[in-house]
Amino acid sequence: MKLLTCPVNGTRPLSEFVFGGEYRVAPPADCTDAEWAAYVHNRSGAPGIKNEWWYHAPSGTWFIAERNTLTDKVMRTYLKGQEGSK
Amino acid sequence: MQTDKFITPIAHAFSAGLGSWGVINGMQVVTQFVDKDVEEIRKELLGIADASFLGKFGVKGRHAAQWLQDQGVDIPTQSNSWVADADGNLVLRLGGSEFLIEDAPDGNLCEKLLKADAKRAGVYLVPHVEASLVLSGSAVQELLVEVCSIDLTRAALGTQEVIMTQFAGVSVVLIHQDLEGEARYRVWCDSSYGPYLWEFMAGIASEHSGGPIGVGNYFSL
Amino acid sequence: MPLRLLKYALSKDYPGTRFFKAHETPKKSYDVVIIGGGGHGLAAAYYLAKEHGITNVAVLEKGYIGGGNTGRNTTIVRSNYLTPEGVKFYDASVKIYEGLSEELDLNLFYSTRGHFTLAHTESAMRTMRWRAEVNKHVGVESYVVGPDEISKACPQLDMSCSGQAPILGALYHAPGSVARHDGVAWGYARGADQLGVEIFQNTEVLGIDVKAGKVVGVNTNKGYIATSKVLSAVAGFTPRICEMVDLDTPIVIHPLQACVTEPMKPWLDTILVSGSLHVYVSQSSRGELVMGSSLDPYEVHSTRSTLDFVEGLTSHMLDMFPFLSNIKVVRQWAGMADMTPDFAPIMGKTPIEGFYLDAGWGTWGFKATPISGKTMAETIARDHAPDLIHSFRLSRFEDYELTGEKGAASVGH
Amino acid sequence: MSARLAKQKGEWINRSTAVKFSFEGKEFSGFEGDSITSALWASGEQVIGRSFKYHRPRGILSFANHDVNIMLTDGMDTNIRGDVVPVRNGMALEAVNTDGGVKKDKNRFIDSISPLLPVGFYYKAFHTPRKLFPFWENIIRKAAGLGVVNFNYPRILKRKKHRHCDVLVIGAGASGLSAAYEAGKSGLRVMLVDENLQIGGSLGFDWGGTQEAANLLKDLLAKVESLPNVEVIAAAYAAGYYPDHLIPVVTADGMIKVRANAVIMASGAFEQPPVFRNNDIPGVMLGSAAQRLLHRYSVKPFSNGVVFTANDYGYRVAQDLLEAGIKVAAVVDLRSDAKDGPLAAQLARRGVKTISGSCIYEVQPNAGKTGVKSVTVAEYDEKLNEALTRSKVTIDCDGVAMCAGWAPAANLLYQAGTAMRYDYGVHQFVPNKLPAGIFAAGRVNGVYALEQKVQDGARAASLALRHIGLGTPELSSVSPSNTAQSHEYPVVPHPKGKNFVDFDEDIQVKDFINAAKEGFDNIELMKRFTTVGMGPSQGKHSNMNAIRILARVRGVPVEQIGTTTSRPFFHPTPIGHLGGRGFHPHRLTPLHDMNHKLGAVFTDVGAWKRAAYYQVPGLSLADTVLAEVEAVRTKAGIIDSSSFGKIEVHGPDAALFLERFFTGSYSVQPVGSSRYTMLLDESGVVIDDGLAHRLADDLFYLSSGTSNAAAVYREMQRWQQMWQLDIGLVNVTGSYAAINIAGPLARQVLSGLVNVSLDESAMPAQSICEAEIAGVPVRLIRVVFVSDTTYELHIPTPQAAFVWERVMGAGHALGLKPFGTDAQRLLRLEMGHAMPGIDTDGLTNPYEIGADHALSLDKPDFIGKRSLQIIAKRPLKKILVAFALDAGYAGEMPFECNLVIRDGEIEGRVTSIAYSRTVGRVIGFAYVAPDHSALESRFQIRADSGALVSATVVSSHFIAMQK
Repeated sequence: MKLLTCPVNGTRPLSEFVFGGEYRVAPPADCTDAEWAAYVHNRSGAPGIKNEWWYHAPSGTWFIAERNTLTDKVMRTYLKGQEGSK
Repeated sequence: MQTDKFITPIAHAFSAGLGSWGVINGMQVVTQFVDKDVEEIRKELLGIADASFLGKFGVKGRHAAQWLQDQGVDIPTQSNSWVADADGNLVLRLGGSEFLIEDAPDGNLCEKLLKADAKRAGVYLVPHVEASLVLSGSAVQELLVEVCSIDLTRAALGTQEVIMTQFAGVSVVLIHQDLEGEARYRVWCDSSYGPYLWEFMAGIASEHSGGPIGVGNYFSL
Repeated sequence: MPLRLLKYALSKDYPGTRFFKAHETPKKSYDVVIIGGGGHGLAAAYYLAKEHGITNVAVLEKGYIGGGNTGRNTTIVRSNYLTPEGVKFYDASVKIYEGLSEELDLNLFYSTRGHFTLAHTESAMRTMRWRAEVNKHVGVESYVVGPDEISKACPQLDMSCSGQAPILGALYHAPGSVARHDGVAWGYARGADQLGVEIFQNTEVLGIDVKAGKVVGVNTNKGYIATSKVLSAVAGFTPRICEMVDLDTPIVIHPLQACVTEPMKPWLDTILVSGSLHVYVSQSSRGELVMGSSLDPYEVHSTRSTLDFVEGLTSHMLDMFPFLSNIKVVRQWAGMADMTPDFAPIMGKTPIEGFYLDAGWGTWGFKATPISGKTMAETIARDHAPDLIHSFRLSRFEDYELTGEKGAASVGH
Repeated sequence: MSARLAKQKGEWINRSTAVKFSFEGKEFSGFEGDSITSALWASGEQVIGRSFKYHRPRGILSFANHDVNIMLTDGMDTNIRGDVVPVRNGMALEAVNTDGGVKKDKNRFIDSISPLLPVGFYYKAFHTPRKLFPFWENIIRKAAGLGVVNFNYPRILKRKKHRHCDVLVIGAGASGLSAAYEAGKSGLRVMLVDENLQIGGSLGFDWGGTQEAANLLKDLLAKVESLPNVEVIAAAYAAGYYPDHLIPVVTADGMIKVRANAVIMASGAFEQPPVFRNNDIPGVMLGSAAQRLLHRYSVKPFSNGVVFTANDYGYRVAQDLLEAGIKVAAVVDLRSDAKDGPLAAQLARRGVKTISGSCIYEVQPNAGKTGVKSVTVAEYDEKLNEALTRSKVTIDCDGVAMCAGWAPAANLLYQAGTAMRYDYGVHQFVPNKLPAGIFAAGRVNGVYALEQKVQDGARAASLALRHIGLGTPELSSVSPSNTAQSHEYPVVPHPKGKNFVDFDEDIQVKDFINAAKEGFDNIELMKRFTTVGMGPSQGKHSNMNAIRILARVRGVPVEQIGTTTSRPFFHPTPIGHLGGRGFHPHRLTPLHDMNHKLGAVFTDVGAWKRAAYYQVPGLSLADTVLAEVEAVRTKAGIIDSSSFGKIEVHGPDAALFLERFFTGSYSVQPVGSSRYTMLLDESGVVIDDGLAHRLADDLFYLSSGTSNAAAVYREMQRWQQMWQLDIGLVNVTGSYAAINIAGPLARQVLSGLVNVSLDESAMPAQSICEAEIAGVPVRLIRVVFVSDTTYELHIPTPQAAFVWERVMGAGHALGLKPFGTDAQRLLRLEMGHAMPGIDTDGLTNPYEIGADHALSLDKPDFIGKRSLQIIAKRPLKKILVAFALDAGYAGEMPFECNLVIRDGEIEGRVTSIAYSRTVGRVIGFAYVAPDHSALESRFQIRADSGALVSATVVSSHFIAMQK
């Protein structure tokens, strides 16, 4: 099983985590209906490095993982709001 | 089973009539499962005991650390670490801003804290009624490697580290204690999972000639 | 022994004509370029040639034909979906499948075995009942059966699932079948090739040339191909192709894993699915148990295997069939599944003129191979999607008109 | 006729303990430590199995856990591998896949009609006419498969353990032992695993007539054993490689999931058979198989054998045979320059003739094809790849040892993502680029000579230590063996075929040529069409030759062909090991024992065990549920709702958080009151509902259904991460038990127990207060889910049983009865409450369930609001309505999910339906077209039989219809 490093709790097997999908920012509320529908439904599905939500279940920690969806390698993980820190 | 107000969450795992029940700290617990000598051997090899009767207190929030210090509680400075005070009360820092405090068998810190006024922004009480377990004995690693996928050998653990992980598919909080030369693993899990986790681990313990130890024998109360 | 086999015995030189020609260099232009030499792409090519007379078609395959999800699925064919649109569509597929061996003159081992979707919870029973009602309405033979009937069809099944999840009933689907997945791709390839379609293996699309909102050509590792019509039929790679034309879709890729045991003498005659235990299983004509589970829980564009998949799956297999303890798993593998939010495919035209999409097949593309080929061929030939696939159009997401197949497709196989 | 030799040095058998067993009805005996195959071979049995397709007699091929033609059944167990499974007393063995026994297999005729069954024959026949296919399929299905499964085989859940180490070494031959020792010297945790019952790898059997290997083994073993931090596990195979260096090691007892910081693959190589006619006759075996027989089991592979070699290894085998007193009739060497070399000279001194530049053209079997009579040797033209049959000679012999080369046991290397290249020096694939933390040593690296293997192991260990971060000096690389250990094309054509490449699947050379002719000239397509490598041995002895043949057919170098993908498992792995002892966590409410004592029958709701109903002797399930309902309607009922989700939202921004999270309005909600909560996702779909109880300006207590509780809390945490409001979220689901007391007498039951007034004015519907029962602090909530008068008590978990007993005691005289989730479903229906998940599906929006009232669209924002603005513009397609069947309806009862039909088309469906004794009607919820949703509208439900049942849209407050 793959390992993932929770920025608070350290390296754990993937079974301790819940995948929360890509980290996305919603368009402003005054966007067009089409823009909103695209935000709600569409995803950037092509492989590459993405920021994703992950949840460490035993501790209840949400964090962001920068992961290459092609190779499944995780570059780094951080708490939201602490992007700058390594 | 005598009716008192508090019952250990592990109770459902104890088949009726098994062992002798008693009230400790106001909670109904099994004070002894089998013959004391047998429990002593289990303790040496691989024992599992129910510590749910120990008083617990929790608080979280961005000012929780300060509030605890205001109450005169020594808190661990690092995230995910723990300290024991001179009386043996445990203070666990769960992540950065949440604390779990568990009394020593004869402690009453939690009662004091419960009475203190925690009502302020950034300090939130967290009720703690977890199943609280103790694992110990020379073969304890044999049990740990079956229920947990991370390395819990002493060499792999940081000093005073609090670990939040999963045991047999259940989220737990875990610490390792050295008490008078005896290695002890303390495990807390949601009370509703308590009976399951107890049964699973007690089963493995008995495969290694260990097993449950009554509260009375374990804590020399 | 069938007489047909005699011809091999009597021939000194085995009658070894190629299934399809070994084309190396594409022409400068084609009427239609199909990206993806899997079952879907090849079927679309076949029906374009056969039913619409469009034979100036190139099928471009990055690897070898049938090497993607066509060759990685667990070969189950069924039509017991949840929405009327889904049931009608897959039923049309089943009907073509039933005569496909004859049509393609290749034995696809299309074997109708009956298909049970087991329900272990009240809520699963509700979904089974719902599916049965919709199936019946559309004229598909599916109905809810009780434990007795399940036991009768599969006496080896532990109805209590080792006490873990007692079986309350099942959705029985009489037309449920299995088929040789490779054969489907090869048969369509041969059929298309004989009608003049050109199939290129080891040919990778590097870009799609779009001018003023219209497709004008395709860049490949074997040169530029001019064309006004491109079909993307590349399950698992759809987002990469769509990126080439700047088309956003809801598709994300999750691996779907499967595994197979050593061969044993046949004992499992039906196809069994358990949504609660995340298992589907059938026994192949080679005697292997072919088993799969639900999707991997997160996005990865790779076909790596995981241990937790096979641990979970086999644990549930033991719940259902306790006597398999010492039967051995030989091999595990994975495919990459195009997942959509409503678990229904995305088919038809797109905002880019001349760019057609056959995608979003999730874990259930194999069973749609013939009908997707047929309907996509029609869509391309007439530049208009037939009614049968209207509910699967890409624009349904913008329209908030999703086609909810999740209840029938999540571990549905 | 016994083939057992006198005691050999290092043998694995224990001659003092005999083992008695039977094979195909005949009694045999072997020694403890024998494998099934060695015991049979020692007793002169050479036909131990039949091949899969042609039913040809088969004996030993590899003796290395891929002798797939020797699979046996011993009554209970099947597909037992004779080459590696130890023989046990009382085994009653039979070969799998025969009709009438291995000797007289009735299917052996298939061998003679094999021309009818060319490669891929099954694709080309049996399908026309369509009607006949099931007939043929039935025959083919029965012919396929190996052993017969015994349905009484016990369910065995093997133990699974996790282990962590710094360096895992796979393979305990010369290079593996050396690697483990060198790595172990660092003091780090080293694990060394080997699949064989005893460690040593080829050092234990490949002696070449000298003691060098045995001495080296002794030396390396002593070194490794001197290091306490090196753990050596024999009889344990590394079953696969998974990301982040997770390697399941399978032993007889279970599975050890090893997580290593670095992995050294010293997994050796599989010997590959040369391909010639009748290379499958029993008695023809790999050289290494002959050596294993000799040295491990002290069994003669044959008495008078020919060694057919294409490398120097054959000469080592010949020396070992001679040492054991076996006659070597000749060494036939495919290489033209062999006979003048020193190895040939050594053999010549012992009287063995070397025939170089020659091949075995064919084996002449004895009459029953059960053994070797002689071999025909012919000159071999390496350039033309032809046997020059004009010069053939026949040599009498009873066995052949085959040594044509090796294929690396690189399965795990491939799985780890190693890029391999074909090395033309050793004619073998070797690692080119290794992934981080993965190292290779020994034969997988193309290194064969003893001293070099030891060096290569040390080199790999130093790299592994450097990877972990130790400043170990980097050792220079070890050059691969200087003479080719593998022949580049050990394939002898024969017009009559039966020159087997894949012994699992009976695939001959011509099958590959024909497959290529038909267009299957890509290695993956060829694999799929011919099924090469798809049998239980997974290509261990066949893939390399298949690649060589395809390269030859296509006229390209081997490396352009590439290899097929390697997948787990290295060896087929039992389901009982993989499935093993798993975890099935479940949650019990603190009232579990109480429920149990009252006769509760439990149902799974998520991980929870909830009481579905309380069994009453002599009462049917339906009547039991109706009686529970009746108690609530006429007196009082009590239900354990402890599994409900319970979340506290603390802090100055608590109301704001709720406003953003749910659809409703909470900022002005009075303290002490409860309000409905509905959660949408961003696309406007209904996810969950529940109640928000305000305990203070800055404290909300949320309760929700059981199934979504964990997910809802998780989502709250996530949105809080984004919003960063001044709140604190506390999940108290497990901290509080919950009990509902419902019914007209509920107030009476509780009034004597609680320390607060329960008067309507003090405690109206939708209110909450903190109270005490017998000194236990509780949260007391007035809810309306199952009846107008319902009190919900939230009690600290450890005191729940105490309070439950008090309430039961107080209610006893009033007729208080427990009720379960079944009754609850009907009760809530009577009250007109739709339930997410039952009356909604994964795409339902709030308008479709008529929940417009729950939407505060004038709020700045809430999750899903923007989507609702879009949805609101679109015509509604369906809407949930409450309905009743006609009073006195006595026809066929419709069920949930029966369809609503109008003009023969689907209009909607029933989501809930039940007979309500309270109302005296069949009531329910259904989706209908908005045009037909007005009160009193009529619609038709199609019942199971197809009968249409009329229903009327009614007000959802069914209880008001009460007679």
